[in-house]
Amino acid sequence: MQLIEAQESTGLKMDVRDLNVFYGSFHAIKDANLRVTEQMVTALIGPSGCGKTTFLRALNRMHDLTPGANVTGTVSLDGTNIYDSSVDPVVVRHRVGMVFQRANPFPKSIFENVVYGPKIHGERNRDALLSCAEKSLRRAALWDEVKDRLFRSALDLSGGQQQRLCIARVLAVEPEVILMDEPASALDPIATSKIEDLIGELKKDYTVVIVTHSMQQAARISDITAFFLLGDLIEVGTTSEIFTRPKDRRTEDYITGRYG
Amino acid sequence: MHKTAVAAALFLVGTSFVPRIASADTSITAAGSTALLPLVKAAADQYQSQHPDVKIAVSGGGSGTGINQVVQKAVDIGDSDIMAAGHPELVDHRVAAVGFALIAHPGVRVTNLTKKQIQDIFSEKVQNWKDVGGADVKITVINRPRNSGTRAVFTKTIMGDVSISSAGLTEDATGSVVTTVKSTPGAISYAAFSGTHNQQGIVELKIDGVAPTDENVQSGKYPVWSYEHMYTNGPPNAAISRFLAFVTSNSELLHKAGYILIRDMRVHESDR
Amino acid sequence: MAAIATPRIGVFATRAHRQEFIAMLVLRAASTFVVVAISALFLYLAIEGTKLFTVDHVSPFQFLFSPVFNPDANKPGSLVFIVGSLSVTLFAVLVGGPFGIAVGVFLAELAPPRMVAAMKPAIEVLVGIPSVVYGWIGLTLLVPLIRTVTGSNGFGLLAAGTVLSVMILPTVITLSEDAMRTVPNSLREGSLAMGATRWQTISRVLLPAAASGLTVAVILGIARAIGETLAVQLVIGNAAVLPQGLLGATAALPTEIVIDMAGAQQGSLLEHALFSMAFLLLLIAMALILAVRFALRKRA
Amino acid sequence: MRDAVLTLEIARAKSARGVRHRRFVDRSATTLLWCAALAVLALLTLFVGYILYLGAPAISWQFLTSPPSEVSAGGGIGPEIYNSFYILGLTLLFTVPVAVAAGIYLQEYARPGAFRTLVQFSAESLATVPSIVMGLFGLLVFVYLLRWRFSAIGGALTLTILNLPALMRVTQEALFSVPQTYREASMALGATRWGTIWRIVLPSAVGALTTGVILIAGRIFGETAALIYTAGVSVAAGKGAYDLNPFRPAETLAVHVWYTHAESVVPDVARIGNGSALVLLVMVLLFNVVARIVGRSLTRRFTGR
Repeated sequence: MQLIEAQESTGLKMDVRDLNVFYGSFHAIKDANLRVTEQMVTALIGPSGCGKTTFLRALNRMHDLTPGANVTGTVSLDGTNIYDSSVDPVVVRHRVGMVFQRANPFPKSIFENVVYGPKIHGERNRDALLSCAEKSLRRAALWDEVKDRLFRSALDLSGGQQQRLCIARVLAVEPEVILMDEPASALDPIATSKIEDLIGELKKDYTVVIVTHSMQQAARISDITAFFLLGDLIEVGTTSEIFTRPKDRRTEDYITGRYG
Repeated sequence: MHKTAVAAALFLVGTSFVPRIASADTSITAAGSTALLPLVKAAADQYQSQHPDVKIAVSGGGSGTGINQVVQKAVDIGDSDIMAAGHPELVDHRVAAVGFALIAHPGVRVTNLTKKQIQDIFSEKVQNWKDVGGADVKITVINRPRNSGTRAVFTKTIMGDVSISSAGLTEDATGSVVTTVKSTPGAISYAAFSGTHNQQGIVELKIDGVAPTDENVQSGKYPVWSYEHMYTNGPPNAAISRFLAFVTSNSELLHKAGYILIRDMRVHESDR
Repeated sequence: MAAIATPRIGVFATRAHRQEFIAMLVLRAASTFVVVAISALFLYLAIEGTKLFTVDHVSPFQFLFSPVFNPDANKPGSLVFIVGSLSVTLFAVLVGGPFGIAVGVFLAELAPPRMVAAMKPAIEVLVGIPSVVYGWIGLTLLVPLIRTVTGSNGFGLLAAGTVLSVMILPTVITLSEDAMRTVPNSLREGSLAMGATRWQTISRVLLPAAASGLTVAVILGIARAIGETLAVQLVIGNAAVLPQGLLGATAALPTEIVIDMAGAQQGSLLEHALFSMAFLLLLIAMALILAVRFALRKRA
Repeated sequence: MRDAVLTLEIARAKSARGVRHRRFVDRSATTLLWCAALAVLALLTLFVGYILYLGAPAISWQFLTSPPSEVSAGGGIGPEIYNSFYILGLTLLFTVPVAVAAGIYLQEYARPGAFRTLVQFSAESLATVPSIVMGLFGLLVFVYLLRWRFSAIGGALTLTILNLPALMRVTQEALFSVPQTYREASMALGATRWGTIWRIVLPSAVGALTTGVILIAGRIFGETAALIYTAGVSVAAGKGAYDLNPFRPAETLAVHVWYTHAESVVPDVARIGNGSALVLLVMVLLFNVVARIVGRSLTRRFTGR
C-alpha cells in the first residue's frame, strides 16, 4: 500500500507544513512537512535528540509553555491552522491529547485523575463522572485492576498501570488525536506489550501519533512512519515501505542499525 | 483564595464603619508623654470603671507626638512634659507637678552633690567619683533623649548654660534610666519621682543638701520640678473637662503614682 | 466539526476563559501592588527625608560629615550615627560572615543527613527569635559579661556588634549553603578524582566557584545588620559620640531614630533630620540590592 | 641507574609527607567546620536555656492573663498576647492573598520582560527595607495621612507590606517545587493556565506554602520596630483591651518587652521582660513545630500521599 493511497482511503486529520521550531537560537526542527491520517497510527522514529519529541509537542501547542521556544509554519487540524491568532490553545489541547514519556499521574486518587478533564470542562454530575471514569478505564484496559481502589492514590500504582491511567485520563476528555511521547520507554516488556495492544485498539476511534525509539515497536504498531534526523524530517512513508524499501540512504542506514 | 479575598474585602468595608459606631459613645483619646502616661492611664482606668459609658483610649508616643497629634486634632488630649511653644490654638491644662531626682548607683558612696559638682559631672569635667568625695569608680553618665521633657527640666534647673556632654549613654525613658543606673556601677542620671521613689537599688542624691521629697518640692526648697501638661485643641468639651478635673483632683492616685497635686504647690513656675 | 477558533463546548469554554481573564487581572493587580508599595515608600521618604535640605536649608555635606548633632542649634550632623552604623555592621560581618559561611559550607558539603535535619529547624528558630529578645539577651547576659571582663560599663560597639553577628547568622548560613549547592557536581567529582582531599576541593574549587553566591550571602547579611533597631538600641549605649574603640558606647542610625522620634515635633528640624536618616537607610538598602544584582549578573 | 632509584625514593618520601600534611589539613578543616555547626546548635541551646531559666519563675496564669500595670508591680501581659495574635491575624488576612497572588504571577504567568523585572526588583527592594524605616512609612501614611492614629490596623498594614516579599518568596519556592510534568499533563488535557494552577499546582504546593506561611507568622508575631510608631505602645483599659475594633492602639507582646524596659516605671521590669521574652520564644518554637506538622498533614491530604 502506498502512502498516498493510505491517506486517501480515510482522511486527512492534521497537516503540518514548513514547521520550524527554535529554542532560543537553536534550530530544533527544520522545515518539516507531514500529513497525519485519520484513524491511523503515525510513528515518529529517529536517533535520540533528532527532534521527534519537539515535533510532537508542536502538534498541540505544548511549546507555548516553554519559555524561549518559537514555532513557525502551519499545523492544520481539520483545515484550521492551530497557530492562528484566533485559535485558543486550550481548545486545541482539548482536541489533541497527549501522553508523556514518563507516567505523570496527579497526586490525587485514581478517580480524580481520570475525571480531571471532564471536571475542568464543566462536568459536575457525580454519576456522569463515575460512568465516564469506568468507560475510560475500561478503554485503557485498566478497569479490572483498579475498580476496587478507585479512591486510592494514583501514585501507588505500578509504572505500567500509571501509564495506562494517563491514557485513560486523556480518553476521558474525548480527544480526536492522541499524541504519545515514547509512552512505553520506562516500562518493562509485559507492561509495554499491554500498551501496544491498547494502541492497536485505540486507532479504531482515534488518530494516534507516537514517538518511539524502538524500530520494532514502530513496525509492530504503526501504519505510517516518519524518520527524523538532526531536526530534519528525512522521509515519510507507510510503515512497510519505510522498513522494506526506504528511499533515502540515511533512513536505510538507521533501519539497518548504523546509527545508535 | 476567592473566599479569603472576599472575606478581606468584607472585613475592610465592615471595619470602616467601626469608628462611626464607636463615636456614638463618649470617647476620649489621649496620647503623648510617657512620663505622664502612667498617671493618665491609671486615671483612665479608674474613671472608666466609675463611668462605663465613657471610653478613654490612652497611648504614649512621647511629648512631641502628643503635641503633633493634638495640633492635628488626631487626639483629644496631647500629653506633654514641656510647654508647647508656637501653637496658640492649644489650651494648656496643668494636671500635676512632679519632682525629678538625681539618682546614682549605690556603689558610688555619695549622697549629696552641689549644683556645681553636678554640672561638672554632666559636662564630663569630672570623670571619677573620688573627685566628688566618693569611691574610686569611673562615672557613667546616663542621659535622656534630646526632646525629653525630663532632660529639658534638668537642663533648665541645674545645668543652666553649661552644656551636657554627648559622650554619655542615652536611655529612652524613665524606666530604662532607672534599670540601667541600677545595673551599671558608677552610673548617674535623673528621673521623675514617679519612677524613682518606689525603686530599690538606687540612691536618690540630695542637691546642695536638700533631699528630693514631695514636701521639699512643694515648699520650693528643691529646685528640680515641673508641671505636667495635658493640651486640648481649643477649649475642651464637657466630657473632657470632667475627665481632666478627675485627673487633677485625684490626690490618692497622684500620690501613688509619684506626682504632686497642683493645689499643694506653694511655689510657682514664675517664682523661679 | 466546529472550527477550533470558536470553542467546541461553548458555555464551559467561555466560563473557563472568564476565569482565566479574572485570575490574570487579580494576579497582575497583586504584583502591581508590590511595585506601588515600594514606590510610595520611596517617594514618601524621599520627600520627608529631603526637607532637611529643602526647608531647613542644611547642606547635605553637613548632614553627612559633621559629627555635631545638635538640632536645637540647627546642627543636624549625623556622622556619628553613620559611622556607628557602619562600625557595628562591619563588626557583625567580620565575625558573623566567616562563621556563617563555614556553617553553610558544612551543611552543603560535610554534614551527614541527620545533622542537616537537626540544623535546619535550629536555623529557622534563630530567624524566628524576635529581635527584641536578642536585645534582651544582650542586655541581661552580654552587657554584664562585658562589664565584668573588661571593667567598662558594658554598653557599646562590642555588645551591639556581637548581638548583630548572631542575628545575621541564619541569613548568611542559608544563603551560603544555597550557593554551595548550586556548584555543579562535576566540579566536585573532577577535583576529587584527581586525588584532592575534601578540604582542597572545597577551598580551591568549590569556594571560588560559589564566590558570587557567597558575596550575596554577605551582602544580605549586611542588609540585615544595618537596619536592625531594637536589639542594637538596647545594648549600644546610645551615646552621640564617635565610637572610642570596641568598648566605647556610640549610636547608630536606626537607634537614633527610635530614640528621638517620639519627642520630635512635626515640622521641626529634629524630625526632618530623623527622616533624612531613615531615607539614608533606605538608600543604603537599595544600594545593597543593586550590589546583589551586580554580583549575580557577574556569575551569569 | 642508582641515582634514578634514589630520586624515586626521595620523591616517594616527599609525597608521603605531602599526603600526611594534606590529610592533616583536611582533618583540621573538617573538625573546624563541625565545631562551627555545633556552635550554632550550642548557641541556640544557650538562648533557649537562658530565657527559660530567666522567664520560668515569672510565668503564672495570672501573669499571662492579667492586664499590664503602668505604675505598680504585678502587671501581666494578657492584652499584649491578645494584640499579638490579633495583629498577626489581620496581617495574614491582608498579606497572604496579595503575596500568594503576586508569587503565582511571577512563578507561573510572567514572561521575562520589563514588568516581571520591575516586580521582582520591587520585591527584593522591599525585602531589604529596614523594619524601622517601614515603621516610619506607616507613621506617615496611617497616622499622619489617614489620621487613623496609632491603630492595630495601621500596624497590621505596615507589617503586611514588610512581609510581602518573604511570603512571595515562600509562594514562589512552593510553586517551583511542583513538578513541571503536572502542569504539562493538565494543560495537555485542555485545562487553562488558571485551571491548572487552581486544581493541580496549588493543591500540590499547599503543604510547602502553609509551612512557609506559619514560619513567617512566627516572625510577624515577634516584630517590634515597625509597630512602635504604628500600632503604638498602649492597650485600652478593662474589657476594652480585648476589643475587636481594629482602629485602636494595640501594643503587642514584643513591643511590650521593649516598652517596659524603655518607657515604663514599674519596679518589676526585669520580671515582665523575662516572662515576656520566654512567651515570645515559646511561641516561635511552637510556630516552628506547628508549621511542620500542618504542612505535612496538608501535603498528605491534598496529594493523597
